[in-house]
Amino acid sequence: MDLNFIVGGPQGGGVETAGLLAVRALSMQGLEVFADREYHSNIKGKHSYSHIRASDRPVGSIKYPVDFLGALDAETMATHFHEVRKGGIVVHDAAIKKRVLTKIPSMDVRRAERLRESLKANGIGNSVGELDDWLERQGITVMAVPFGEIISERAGLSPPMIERAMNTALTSALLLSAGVPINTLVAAINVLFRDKREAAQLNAAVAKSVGEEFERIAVAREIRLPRIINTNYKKEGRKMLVAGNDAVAIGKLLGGLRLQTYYPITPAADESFTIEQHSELRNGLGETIGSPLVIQAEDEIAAICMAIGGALAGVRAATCTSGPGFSLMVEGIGWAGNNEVPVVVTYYQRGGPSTGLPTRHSQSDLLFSISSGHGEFARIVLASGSHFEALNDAIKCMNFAERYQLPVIHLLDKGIANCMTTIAPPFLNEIDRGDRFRGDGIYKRFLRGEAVSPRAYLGEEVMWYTGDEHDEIGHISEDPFVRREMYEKRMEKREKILSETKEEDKAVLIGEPDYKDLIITWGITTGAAADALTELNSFGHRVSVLQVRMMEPFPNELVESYLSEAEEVICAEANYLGQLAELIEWNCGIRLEKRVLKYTGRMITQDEIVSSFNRVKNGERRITLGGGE
Amino acid sequence: MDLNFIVGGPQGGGVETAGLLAVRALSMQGLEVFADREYHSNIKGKHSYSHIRASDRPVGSIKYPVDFLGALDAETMATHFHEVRKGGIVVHDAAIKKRVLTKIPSMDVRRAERLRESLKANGIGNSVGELDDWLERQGITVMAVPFGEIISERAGLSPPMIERAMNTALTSALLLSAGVPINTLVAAINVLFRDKREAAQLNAAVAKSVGEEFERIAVAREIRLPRIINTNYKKEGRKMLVAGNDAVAIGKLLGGLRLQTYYPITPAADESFTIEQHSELRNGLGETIGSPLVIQAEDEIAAICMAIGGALAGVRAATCTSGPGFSLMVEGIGWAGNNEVPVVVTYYQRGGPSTGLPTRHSQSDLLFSISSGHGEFARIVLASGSHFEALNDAIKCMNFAERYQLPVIHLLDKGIANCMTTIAPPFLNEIDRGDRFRGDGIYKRFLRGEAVSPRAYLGEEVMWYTGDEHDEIGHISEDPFVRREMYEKRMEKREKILSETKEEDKAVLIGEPDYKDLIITWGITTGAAADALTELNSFGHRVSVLQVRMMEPFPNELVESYLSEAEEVICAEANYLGQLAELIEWNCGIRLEKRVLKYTGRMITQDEIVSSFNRVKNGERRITLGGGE
Amino acid sequence: MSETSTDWNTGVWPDWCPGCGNFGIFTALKGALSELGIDRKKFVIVSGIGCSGKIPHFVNVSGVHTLHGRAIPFATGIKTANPELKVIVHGGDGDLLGIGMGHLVAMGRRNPDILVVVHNNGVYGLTKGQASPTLQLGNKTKSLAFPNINSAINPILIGMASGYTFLARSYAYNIEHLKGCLKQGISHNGAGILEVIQPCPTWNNIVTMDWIEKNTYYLENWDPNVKDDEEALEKANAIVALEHGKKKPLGILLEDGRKEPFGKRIASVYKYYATNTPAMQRVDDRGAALPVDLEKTFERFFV
Amino acid sequence: MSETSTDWNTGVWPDWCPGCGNFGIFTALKGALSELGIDRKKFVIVSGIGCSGKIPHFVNVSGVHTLHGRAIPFATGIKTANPELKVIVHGGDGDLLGIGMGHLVAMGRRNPDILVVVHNNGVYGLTKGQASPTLQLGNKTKSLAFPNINSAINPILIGMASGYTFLARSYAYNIEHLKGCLKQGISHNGAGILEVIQPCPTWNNIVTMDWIEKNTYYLENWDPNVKDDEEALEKANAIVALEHGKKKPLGILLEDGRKEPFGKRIASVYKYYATNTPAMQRVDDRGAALPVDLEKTFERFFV
Ligand SMILES: Cc1ncc(C[n+]2csc(CCOP(=O)(O)OP(=O)(O)O)c2C)c(N)n1
Ligand SMILES: Cc1ncc(C[n+]2csc(CCOP(=O)(O)OP(=O)(O)O)c2C)c(N)n1
Ligand code: SF4
Ligand code: SF4
Ligand SMILES: [Mg+2]
Ligand SMILES: [Mg+2]
Repeated sequence: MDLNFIVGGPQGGGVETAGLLAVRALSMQGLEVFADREYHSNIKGKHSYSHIRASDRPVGSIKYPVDFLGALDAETMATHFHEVRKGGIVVHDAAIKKRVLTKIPSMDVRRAERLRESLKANGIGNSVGELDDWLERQGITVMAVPFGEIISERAGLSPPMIERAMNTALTSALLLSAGVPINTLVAAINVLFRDKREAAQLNAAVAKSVGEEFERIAVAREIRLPRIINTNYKKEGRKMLVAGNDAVAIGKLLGGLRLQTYYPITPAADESFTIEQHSELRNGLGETIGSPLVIQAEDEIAAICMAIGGALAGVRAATCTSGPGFSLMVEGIGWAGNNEVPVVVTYYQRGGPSTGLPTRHSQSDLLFSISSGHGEFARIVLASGSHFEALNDAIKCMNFAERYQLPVIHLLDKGIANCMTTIAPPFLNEIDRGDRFRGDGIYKRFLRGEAVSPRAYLGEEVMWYTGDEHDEIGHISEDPFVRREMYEKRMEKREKILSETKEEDKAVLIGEPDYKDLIITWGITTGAAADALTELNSFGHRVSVLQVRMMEPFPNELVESYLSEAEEVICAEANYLGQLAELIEWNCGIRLEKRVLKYTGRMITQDEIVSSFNRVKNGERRITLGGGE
Repeated sequence: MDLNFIVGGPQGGGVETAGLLAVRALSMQGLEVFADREYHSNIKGKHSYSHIRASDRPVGSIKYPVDFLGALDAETMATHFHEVRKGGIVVHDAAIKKRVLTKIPSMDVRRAERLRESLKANGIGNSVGELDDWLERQGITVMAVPFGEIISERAGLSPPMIERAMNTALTSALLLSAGVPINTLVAAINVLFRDKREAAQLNAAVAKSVGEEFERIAVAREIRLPRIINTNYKKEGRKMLVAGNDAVAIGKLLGGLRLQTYYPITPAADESFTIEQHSELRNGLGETIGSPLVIQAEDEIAAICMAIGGALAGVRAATCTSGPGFSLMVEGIGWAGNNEVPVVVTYYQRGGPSTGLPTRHSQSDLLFSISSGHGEFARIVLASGSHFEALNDAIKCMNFAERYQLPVIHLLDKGIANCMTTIAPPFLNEIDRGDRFRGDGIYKRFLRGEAVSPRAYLGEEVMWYTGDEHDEIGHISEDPFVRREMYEKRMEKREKILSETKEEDKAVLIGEPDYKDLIITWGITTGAAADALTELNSFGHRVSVLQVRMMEPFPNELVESYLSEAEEVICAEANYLGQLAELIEWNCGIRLEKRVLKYTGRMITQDEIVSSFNRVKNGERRITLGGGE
Repeated sequence: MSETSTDWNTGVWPDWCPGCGNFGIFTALKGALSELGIDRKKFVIVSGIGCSGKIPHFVNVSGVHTLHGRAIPFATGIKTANPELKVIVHGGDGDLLGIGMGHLVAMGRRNPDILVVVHNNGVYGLTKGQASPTLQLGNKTKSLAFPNINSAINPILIGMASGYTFLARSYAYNIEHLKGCLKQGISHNGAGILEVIQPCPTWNNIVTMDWIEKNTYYLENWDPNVKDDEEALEKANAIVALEHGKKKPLGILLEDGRKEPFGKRIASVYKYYATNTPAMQRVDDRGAALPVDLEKTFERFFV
Repeated sequence: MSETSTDWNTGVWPDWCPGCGNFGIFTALKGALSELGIDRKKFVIVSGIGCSGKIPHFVNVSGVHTLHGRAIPFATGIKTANPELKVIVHGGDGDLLGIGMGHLVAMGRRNPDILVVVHNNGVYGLTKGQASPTLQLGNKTKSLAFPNINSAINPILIGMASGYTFLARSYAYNIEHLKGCLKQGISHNGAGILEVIQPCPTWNNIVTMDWIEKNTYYLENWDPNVKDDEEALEKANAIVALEHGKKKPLGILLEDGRKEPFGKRIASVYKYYATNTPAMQRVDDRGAALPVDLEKTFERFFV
């Protein structure tokens, strides 16, 4: 089974909770879920929605058209009505029927223009009610439910609370249509409102009364609700439900993080809150065995410099940011490169350039992240392609940083950051703190001989660091011989890394090894490509997905070996240039002309991969996608 | 004729003036000069020197071994004695003969080690005098002149002045050996001390008395001074003598610069001082017709933001910086990219990463400069390969910026910045301010239709800018359609630029068009490669040089067409990776394995190009160079 | 008020939360522009990033919505290049007093004719309510997991230490008072800070109407003008005392017309600037070179 | 002095110009470390970029020579991660009061146990003498083409406005006085600023011995300690008055032990921190996973 639905409304008006409730209930039902959250750079009032997918098999992407649409307001109707499949169901409060679709002040001017055109072209009137009628004529069931009355009369809530319970009402209706039992819903509500008993009870009452009433209306209108959700999905062990920000936070915590610095920025900051909220690590006895500190810095420059300072003092230190913040960190990262400091920068890409689309998806900082900073220095750039990977990679990144003594950039995207999904609990990863200085005698921080010098922490020995070129002790040197040796010492780490890193951390083949065609992706786009495989191969293709993970140093041999087996190679990523394609061309000397690109700020969806693949097969080279609102 | 010599001494001890004087005198003599300045990141006391080359033909590089060495102190002797050719001349003050070479506190530890080894290996004693003797045994003439006495007795200077005139004395001796007439020397002194009459007279007296006495000593010791400089070089029109910083300053001033912002950093800041000092532009009548403002900002972030502000107000605005400053400017440049602001960033590369080698040469920021900043936006990166180009490119960059409405990075290096050379006066370049808004009605700053929208300046119309994605008016929009259109509008400039730019601004072939082998270079390395051609081709090779100038958008077709004609292609540049080679591999899909690289902080020299070429011909692939102190 | 200011709207929907103090600032600003008889084309609002930073899109004068913390250098560049423009800065407390603090202090050293309006809501509004530099030590807004562990910055005292020549504080919902401060600040020829206490009902449940009532008062019998050095010290001390009080004074605290604004300072070293600002030095000759005489201009470089 | 401090030399040649005030700071610092009986391994000098920034290479304790303007955040990271270390910052006036001003102010808000030593030479020494933020308006050092058009920053007043709990000023060539201030500042448990007037004979021909003589005086009968709020205001006002005087006071201006240092503030929200600092929470088990119980730690995420 594969259920896709959208629930939307004004930002800050309960739409986020609606999504959380749905996702929680579906996962408690034993399903795998994957849910995208789309919102404006705004706190209250602009349109926002969740696109939720539930399946009995793991999913890593969303898919259009959707089966259901739940609308908390007229703008949601106006924005998404065209995304519902024939035979689908639309649910909204009966009270918005009279709302005028063409007079929604929060709506983007251009979107409103398109709406007017589309209403006109389809001969639809101006109100939500008229749109409903048109939808019904298209074979879509519209259920305009008098939620307000139900909540007030049957759940007994009074006016201000009615408005706030609208999201629960709407979600309940949607989930019931899909077949989620009321008990599961109530259980999910109890989890969500764990710390607010009263709210939990009220919402449970709302869910129940909406459930009964909704049933009644369906029967009355002779609507057969699809109820595709089976009540008996088997869970294989316990699952965790996380956003990407949470996944990385958990990974960092398991990986021995002891200092996290940050400056607030979307979509990175939530990671730091999760760490803050779980800052007491407990062992099996419930005892605290560690408590990483989170410091809000005055800006990103301070954030990276503080993290480096922490690392020098011997604690595992990291920071997290997005494009604008990363741009500011570049100088500090160079210092870490020159001083061989193990520090992890978690980099969540969002729409650029500049402030760009601060809350929207993008994968456009790949080339920047591998060559950011003046001068040359070794770094690792590792890109995760799923939430499970993001968690485990967070641990690996910290190990890499200390093993090779260099800055590690953990490259993620808004898709991963904000999407929620079910994952298996992680296995506890080993800690590798790299070579430590145990000798006595004069300590040379940058002892040559090996690419990596044994490390002592500040406080253990007397030592020097400088951003200038330096000798083995860490004092400034402009001597050309010293320069050359130290430069080479730093740069030669790149080969060491490539030779020691497991293949699975460089690039991963998803699908059958005897592929004919290959879709190359990275980051969250991997999920869409992987999810598309079954469908594509069912059409007789023999496609697999190659997900590239290590971006610097680049595993050109491995990638080349995969590419050389493929007849047709298609790169799919969320940027304009095709940055991974460029990187492969650069490193492997292979032309990659088939590119599927999306830079609207929305993720590439499973259906887009399928249709693009077919278009490429029909001869198109560069396909730019535009799906999603 | 081709003269190479070094004059060295402690930083701040007159060595800079010595170099300036020599360069000025040689150029007044009608010669072409090219002079490198090497100095530590230090104000006083550390070793510093000028390597000066003079020729009757244009030169763009230095060459080892040198003909003469002039030493103001023992450290200079210790550092450079091995760089003098057999038959060459070494001149120093007789007073330093007793100095102990192995006890020079300002010397780098590792250099001192090497010195001790080399003295030991060659059986040289510890003192300058003993070194002198050894040099004489190697066929090098050493003239330890009692400058102090000459200055005091014959020029009549008293103690504190004697020390300060030592540089003039030494330079005079060197130049006289080479055949520069005393009149020229005195004329040069007068120019140099233009604003200090008394100093001019004293120094002239020193030069004259040293001249006479030196002559006498040479005669007495039966030394035949080479005097290779002819007194009758013909100048073809007037020449200018400039450092690269000056060249760019002059270019910016001629190009209509009206606001230069900067934050001090080596080797960029001198450009701003030159602008400050010539801020009154005069027409033929001597009237002021413009006066660009120079503002010292509180940091580089402010510098770029202020320059952008100036550009928005309609003035030609620029800033200049080096690596650490550029790293900080990256966010601002992205804003300019998103807002299509014409702003020029002059980027002088120096040794990185981080503070690195702040006063030393490097070409290691190429990849960074083309992909710096999060997100994707169009920019131009233009790299000059000589001082004359640097000047004219500064004008072109400002034209490009306004024509295409984007940030332009003018990429230079410490070699260009600090080397002095003679150039022909520039032709006055045309000004192209790009499309201007002349209409009435509502102004749309980002009007679509063309890649470049007609521009109005703040104050002319009401308009909006934002770093967020925006609609044609400049208001924030997160609409996917608007996003796509605007993104494409910005990115499509890249094709427009490539199609409109003259070949000579993309890549330049130096040498014969029927080459067999090609040396690819950029920046100041171009000079060494070009200077090596005569020698290489005299050995029977058929080599030319391809200098790449436009780095972004990359002129792949043009470069490919040159490369496809070549049998052997060698890339020579001052970095570790071979960044231009990488860029060409990336864009042209051609493997370039023959790389001549230098990352010691010193420039690649003509002789190194020659020997590397031969080594490549003998099968070596990657050659890393180490010449120069 | 609302009538006369209608024309100052761009029509872009202000997407602030209901009850947000930014609405008050927006209204007061339109009123001030209207009453000052501003020429729209000659007025530029430069803003940072945050809820506050969106304001230029709503006001029908030119707007430059810049980077987080960098509105001041953008504004300085604009104003310096074209002193005919009237330039003001709007930004959040995080923006101007946190990431942008270096520029705020540097601006005081220059004294350009720019008014900086600090939207002080005690939080990072647009990133969901983290503590801003004005949040008091130990305060725990509803958006925070822990009480704030940093002490607060007082923008008036920082402004004074940085050399600002106009200092004022107002409250977002006293539109008349705020409008007066804005008018005065915009008219002042020098660097000004106007701190506006701006309720953020969404994240900051400490600074409420009630809080304002209890913790602020309107300055009375206070002459902000400074005439000489002696008075400067007196005022400085008095302001320190006022700011150390339990309640925050609202009103214009300082107006010092003695210090030269940046434009004059520039003109003192660039003579040409006084009569020919960069924006006036047109370089508009498309296709023609500038008639610069090389030898007359660059004599020193010729050999 | 010079005898007892010999061991504090690394042997790296200090490449400052003859007569540079940095030599005085170097000597006084070694004296202070010696007299305080510092444990070398536990003491870290964090510096910025400039002539001043080179100092850690000459002193035989651990040294972290960071980026221009960023010594404070580096130091904050080090100190916070391992509070057992004694951390001080050395930087130039350009470094700390120009490009690094945002961090300097932010540090005042946190009050970490770090002393910031400002090498105030009025210029950007290492980049050849441009005006620094402490150079007075209208001053023209020999390194400048024009008189300075920016007003000066007073680090004491900025420090006070930022919440520093230790404020002092000394002179590079009064080694004894400076040593005393350093000792006091290092011993103070909180954020401190020690402004050192540091002659730069190479570029700054204004701040000479003679200038010092005429423009400074040693504080006498001044108690820098603050015991309560009332006294805090009194002291603040007195310091404003002192700093507005024609001559600059030398000595310790403020020492306020009442405000909690950053470490304590952290411990107030992170209970574990008080007894287990990050540096003590060893994660050293090579090859083993940390014994974290997933469900006990991340309960909320399980379904
Ligand atoms: C360099 C950078 N870092 C972080 C952000 C993310 N960001 C957006 S708004 C904001 C803070 C807003 O707080 P404040 O300045 O107080 O403005 P308010 O929203 O409260 O008006 C931040 C940190 C950014 N846009 N740029
Ligand atoms: C980001 C950055 N910008 C500029 C520089 C160049 N720079 C080196 S030292 C210095 C200024 C030094 O002045 P100050 O901080 O006063 O120290 P001083 O040399 O006077 O001790 C500058 C601007 C740099 N290293 N990094
Ligand atoms: S979050 Fe606060 S400051 Fe931002 S719009 Fe809402 S109420 Fe206003
Ligand atoms: S330039 Fe000035 S501050 Fe720097 S070492 Fe020389 S005298 Fe000292
Ligand atoms: Mg705020
Ligand atoms: Mg200084």
